[in-house]
Amino acid sequence: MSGPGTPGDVLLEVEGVSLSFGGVTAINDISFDVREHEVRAIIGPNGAGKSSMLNVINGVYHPQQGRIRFAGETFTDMDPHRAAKMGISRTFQNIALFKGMSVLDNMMAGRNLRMTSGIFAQALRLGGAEREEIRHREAVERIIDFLEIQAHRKTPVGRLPYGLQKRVDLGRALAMEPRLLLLDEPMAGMNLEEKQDMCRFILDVNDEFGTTIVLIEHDMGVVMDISDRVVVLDYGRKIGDGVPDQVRSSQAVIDAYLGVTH
Amino acid sequence: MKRHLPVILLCAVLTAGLFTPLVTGASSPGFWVEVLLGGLMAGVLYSLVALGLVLIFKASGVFNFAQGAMVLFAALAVARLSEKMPMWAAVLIAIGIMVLFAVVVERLVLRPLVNQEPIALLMATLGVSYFLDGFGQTLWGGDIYKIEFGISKDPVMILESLFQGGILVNKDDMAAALVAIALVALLALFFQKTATGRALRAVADDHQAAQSIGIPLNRIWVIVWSVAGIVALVAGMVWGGKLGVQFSLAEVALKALPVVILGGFESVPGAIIGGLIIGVGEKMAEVFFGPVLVKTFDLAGGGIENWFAYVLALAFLLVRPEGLFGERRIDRV
Amino acid sequence: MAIDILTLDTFPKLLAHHAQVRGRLPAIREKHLGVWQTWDWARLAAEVRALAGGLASQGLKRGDHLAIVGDNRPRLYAAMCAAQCLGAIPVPLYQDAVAAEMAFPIQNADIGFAVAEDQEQVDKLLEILPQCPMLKRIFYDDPRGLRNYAQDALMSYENLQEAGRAFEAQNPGAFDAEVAACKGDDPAAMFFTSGTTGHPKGVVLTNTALIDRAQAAATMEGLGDSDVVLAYLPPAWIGQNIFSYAQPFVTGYCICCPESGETVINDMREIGPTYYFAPPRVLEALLTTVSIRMEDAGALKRSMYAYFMDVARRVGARILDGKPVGAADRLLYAIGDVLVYGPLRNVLGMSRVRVAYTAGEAIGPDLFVFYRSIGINLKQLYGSTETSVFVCIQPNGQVKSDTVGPAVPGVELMFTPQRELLIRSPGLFKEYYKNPEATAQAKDAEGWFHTGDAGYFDADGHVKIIDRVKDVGRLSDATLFAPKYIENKLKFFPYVKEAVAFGDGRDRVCVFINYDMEAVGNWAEKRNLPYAGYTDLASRPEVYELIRECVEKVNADLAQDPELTHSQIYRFLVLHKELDADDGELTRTRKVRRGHIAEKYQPLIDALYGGQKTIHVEAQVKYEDGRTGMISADVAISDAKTFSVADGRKAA
Amino acid sequence: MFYRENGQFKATYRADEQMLPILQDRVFMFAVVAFAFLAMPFLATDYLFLSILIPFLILTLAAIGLNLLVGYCGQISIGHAAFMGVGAYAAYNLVLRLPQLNFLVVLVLAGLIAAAVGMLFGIPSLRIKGLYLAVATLAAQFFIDWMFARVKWFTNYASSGSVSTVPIELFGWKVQSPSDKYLFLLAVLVVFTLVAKNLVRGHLGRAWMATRDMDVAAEVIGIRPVYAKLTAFGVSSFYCGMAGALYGFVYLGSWEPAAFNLTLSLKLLFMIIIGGMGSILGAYFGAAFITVLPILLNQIPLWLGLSLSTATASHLESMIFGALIVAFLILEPHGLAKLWSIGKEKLRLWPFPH
Repeated sequence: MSGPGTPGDVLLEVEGVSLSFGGVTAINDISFDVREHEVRAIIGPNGAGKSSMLNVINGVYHPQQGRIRFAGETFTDMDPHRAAKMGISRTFQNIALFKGMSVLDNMMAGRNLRMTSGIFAQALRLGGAEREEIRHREAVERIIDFLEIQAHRKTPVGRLPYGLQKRVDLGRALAMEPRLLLLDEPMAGMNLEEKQDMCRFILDVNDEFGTTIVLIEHDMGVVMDISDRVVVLDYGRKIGDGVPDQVRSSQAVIDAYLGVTH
Repeated sequence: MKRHLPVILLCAVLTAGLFTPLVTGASSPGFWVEVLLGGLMAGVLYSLVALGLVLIFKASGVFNFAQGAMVLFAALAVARLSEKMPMWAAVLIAIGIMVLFAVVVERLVLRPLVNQEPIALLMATLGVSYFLDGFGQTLWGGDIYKIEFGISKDPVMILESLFQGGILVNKDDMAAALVAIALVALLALFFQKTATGRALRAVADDHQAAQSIGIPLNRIWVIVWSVAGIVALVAGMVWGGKLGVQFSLAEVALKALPVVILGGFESVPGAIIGGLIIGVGEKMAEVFFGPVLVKTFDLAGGGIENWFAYVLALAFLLVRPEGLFGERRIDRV
Repeated sequence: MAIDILTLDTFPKLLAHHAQVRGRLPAIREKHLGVWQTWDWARLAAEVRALAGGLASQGLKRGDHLAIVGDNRPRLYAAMCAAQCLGAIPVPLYQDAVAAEMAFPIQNADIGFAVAEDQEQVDKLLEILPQCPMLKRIFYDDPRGLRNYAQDALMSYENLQEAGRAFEAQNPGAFDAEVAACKGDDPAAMFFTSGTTGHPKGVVLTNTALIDRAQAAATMEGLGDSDVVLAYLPPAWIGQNIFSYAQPFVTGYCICCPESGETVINDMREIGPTYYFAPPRVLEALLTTVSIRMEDAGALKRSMYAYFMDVARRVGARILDGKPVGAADRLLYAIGDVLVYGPLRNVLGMSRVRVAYTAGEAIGPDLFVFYRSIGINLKQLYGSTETSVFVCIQPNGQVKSDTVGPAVPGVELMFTPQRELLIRSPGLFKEYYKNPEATAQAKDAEGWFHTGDAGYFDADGHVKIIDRVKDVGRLSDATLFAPKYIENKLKFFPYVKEAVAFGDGRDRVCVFINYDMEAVGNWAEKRNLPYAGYTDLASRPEVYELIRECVEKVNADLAQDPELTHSQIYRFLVLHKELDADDGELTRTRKVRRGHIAEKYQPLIDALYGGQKTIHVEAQVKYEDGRTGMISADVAISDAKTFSVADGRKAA
Repeated sequence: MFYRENGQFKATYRADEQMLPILQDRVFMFAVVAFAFLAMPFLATDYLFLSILIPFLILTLAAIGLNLLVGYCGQISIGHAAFMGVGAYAAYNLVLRLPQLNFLVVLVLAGLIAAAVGMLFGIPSLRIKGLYLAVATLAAQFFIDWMFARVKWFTNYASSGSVSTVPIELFGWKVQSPSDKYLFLLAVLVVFTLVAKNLVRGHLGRAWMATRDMDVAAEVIGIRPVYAKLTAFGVSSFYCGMAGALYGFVYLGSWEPAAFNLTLSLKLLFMIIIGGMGSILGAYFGAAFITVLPILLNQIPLWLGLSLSTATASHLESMIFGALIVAFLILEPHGLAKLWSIGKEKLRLWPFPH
């Protein structure tokens, strides 16, 4: 039985994926899997190919080799829209919010896939269209409540402090009600308190909605505490994979980390 | 290879189009060459204006919609000044004015708008061009003026030996072409050999890098805009000399847009070759393809050259967005 | 609108009444998920019914106590009433209390059931479970984060109501029987008063007491079911509970719960309450933000503001009291109302306020007059938990800043020779729970309640409170020493947050001062005077200068009152840390615990009287996250100018 | 200052998401509209109608259209006058060839045809951005100009190449007098302003803005760029198409191909820059500004008693436009609309500065 929070069977499988930009190899023959409901971390020094890995998973980049199995379907290259449709959502390392829009609208945009009323219905805001809007507004409000950003609902995201923007970014991803949530350095550039909050939210998400989470971080510290299993990348190669303690004690990992400075 | 196929096809079609009149005998070789030369002539001028665009784009990432206005302005300046003083003096003063203009633009437009998104900058240059049009015509007057180089306009026959009937060309056209070519060569030298030139290229590649090797961006902008201004001046004179200095110059100069699209925004050779392609292309299309259109669709006259350049550029955009010589980039997340 | 409180003598009956006569009118609104979710009276009654069933099914019986821990939430108020339906007694506890502080009430009232707002509160209760074996069941409103809690003491609000409906089905009529069985003189609720010393006492209040007082005040102010109240203070404080539970149940008006702590100001603007209660410190904080925000305004705006506030100070209050005012001034005030007062009321969220009370501590005249002058009918109220709040209220038109008004109908007042105020009223508490001797001390044979407050009747028969009787001391020269009175006079300055005066049995008066971080911090920035934090700024000579001015103004003022002229302040120091309830230096209602402070800071007091210029201190502080740390600092001590009666007149 | 928002709380999402959530705004807006419909027709002179109000209303409609594309979806176009042209010629031919058609139907059809053409020329936007797109739209401009000038069928073989229209009749109402024309246009504008407002606050509008602000992120959360951009082009051209038809039938009456040239395109662009990118209200401000400024430029010298040749006036005009564009881009990139909303905020917070 795999209720929310308890890891279940494999949801995502990455098999021998390689990616290079004009000769430069970003990812080199990487394989790993992610189980339902688990928090899976991909760590590694900067430039280890972590972000590229995410971008491959949700189809922003197209790998030259390898394939991806998600929810039983196999892809040689995903495309972002299909990924979104299948329930993969993500946040961005350097917050990619919609600057010109309010917190609410940013998160409503996350519901776009689910909103179906036609252009004509919207133009005249016919009953159906309006009811749809309200239905989704309610869903979004629950997330706003969950992330404790009620006070900023109608503020343009540009005006929010960095930490809150990160939260809204997460909120937008959650608004998609994803099966798989990709977090690209969710704690980058945060102070200790903000990091603790973010950890809490990540765990709560995993816990309340049973969302499977893949997150990237470059510093081991925080991640080790909140993730069930960890993949370690270095220069595009996989140098470690397992539960935090195994990884922490692995020589290859230690070397890789001694090599880099923080 | 797969990526290049459409481009190759497109080029093939163009070349085919270029030679059909000869093959089908729709035109006498002599006339064909005349048209070709005419096209090249116009092309050289397009290249000149396009060159200005490319310089500015390389250095400041700004797409200078005002290039046309600059051409008009410079031409007007020379035309009106040369009424009161010797040509060389007029040109010198005009150059001075264009440099001054560059300084003003850098101060009042570029600096405040630094690292805004390109669209904003494009619109700003739109504003500049409007201002310049108005200003130029208030300052110098809005009528049609002549620029006299003292080169006779009477046509000469050349290559009678090759084609029966020979080919008609105007001396001043020749002169203009030569001037233009000379200028292009000069710029090429400037970019390859001089320190500033190399600096400019550095900026184009990477602003941070440029600053790190100790070049104040602002000065670079001034230089680039000045150079562009001088290029515009030359273009304006050549052109003005040909069809008289008037408002339409600004419109004609718009043709530089498709040219750079074709050649790629950041490539000097691209600008030149693009210019020639467009010049020849639209002339040929006008002369040989136009009548066919008119006949088949019963049009009220041809005038294809009004849009040919743009549609051609559009076609290129669709098959090769980065242009002939531009390099493509992947945007990271 | 007056209702018959003889037949409707309990809150459950009142609820039923409202559900019947105004079932469709709003009873409770809560801003949740971005909009004001509304329960009308019928809905509230239904919620309560299901809840009562649930509680009964879980074994809550007549006379049991039900702890209610959390912020203002409709479901928690419903729980209060549900308990009362069963004849059980709800005991609201402060939601910001630390776990340890919750242990005592639960043990004292052997509370077996608790309704907690959320995970935070649940965690606290679970933490003290070992000390409190009697606590059998904990019900929670917000399930967030509690999914994986295994403890079988826990039960969610939804499940509780489910159980309730099932229970109702099995024993039909049980609910109504229980409700009918409740009588007016049954206990309705128990409030723990965090006494300034010793353990808190559980004040037991009967239905009649609360309902009678609520009714009396409501009649006096003409409150009706169209009124609106914002519930934003801790519901465990009677000062909130009477306005957000007892009175709405009597008058049928609507209470509104803010969305979250950070949104209160905004939510108040949206709701625009018609009936408002705020202790002076809240009004103070509001005014401070007003003045700070005005300082950022352009010169023109500032002078306009200054000018019209001046007009208001001159005539505003008089106009509000309906006293005669010249036509010219009326016109000016009208203009001011368009340009300043109206907008100000709007941004403060007070445009619709008909009646506003302040109570709990003395209020500064400037502060008090400010609100009245911009047309907000702010009045003083005197009362306490033991008296169901409403003892004295200033009637419209007879409002002064230094009295608390005459007795509310139904109340008898009397002063002892020691100037202690005694009260007899239908609103008096039944007893201190399980504390007969304390009860006996407080309530004598003739049923007089000894307030412990010292004061007297002024010329118009309004009550004037100066201090706590036990604190009223004597200087060594046997003249009167009323520390609270002095402290308040100091605290009326925006720069002074807290003050603690010493002098009983000594030759002269000295004080500790906490400056107001916001006001002084702003003042420092204006003078671009860099500072690291409270402690740093506290040691600055500039700040001492600033504070000294305040102290000397107070002295000049005291010099005028022959009784108190000897209580002028000779020396003072600015404390190196802010007094904090978490460190036991303030009560939960932010009253200074003088005794405790005196012990804790003995060295400082010695230094004050020992004539030293500075003294080094180290102190332990509790941080937000519960960690504790040490701070050490050199505290300077400064002398203040004092006045003879004569130059006191001049200076004032 | 005039705002009293206490008690204006929202108990339902419907109330919370209404167009003007604040009572005072609703009152104000209602007053304005009422004035425009009831008072204006009696107050305004024919001159005011013909040379200011009527062009203003039509240009506003067009500006709203362009703003939907440029301001909301972030796709630049320097060729929108061409789509107005399409609308105008479409309407001309519809009326010419199907005289029995009600003009409202003609209007909508004209819009739809323009929309189709717009989407066609919008296709490049799927592959190219910014400057490149600008050129693509420029191509549209010149090609379409040329087409109407040369392909005789569009102008019904008129020798001069210029076409002239018959007055509109709606259900027996001859829209002929200036005030009739004004009322007709006003009605159309009000309706389509509401439509635009609804679109931008619906999920389509959010898709547009998302694409504008951060296209990669938009795609990642499942917004199809193809869909967002093409709908934007479509709707925007629909508006311009209708505006074009009205411009031709109601304002010009008869016109030659040059009526919808690049200059008009740029004017539209200026309207939204000055008025405010990404704001419906901005379209109104921009249109008003652009219509009134030239007239002022002609009038002011007269008032000052010095005479200015029309040429110099027009040169001055373009100078001032140019300067204003740059000034706005630097000082207030969101134009007059932004200034307006700032002012509004100040009134709401009055007497506080922020």
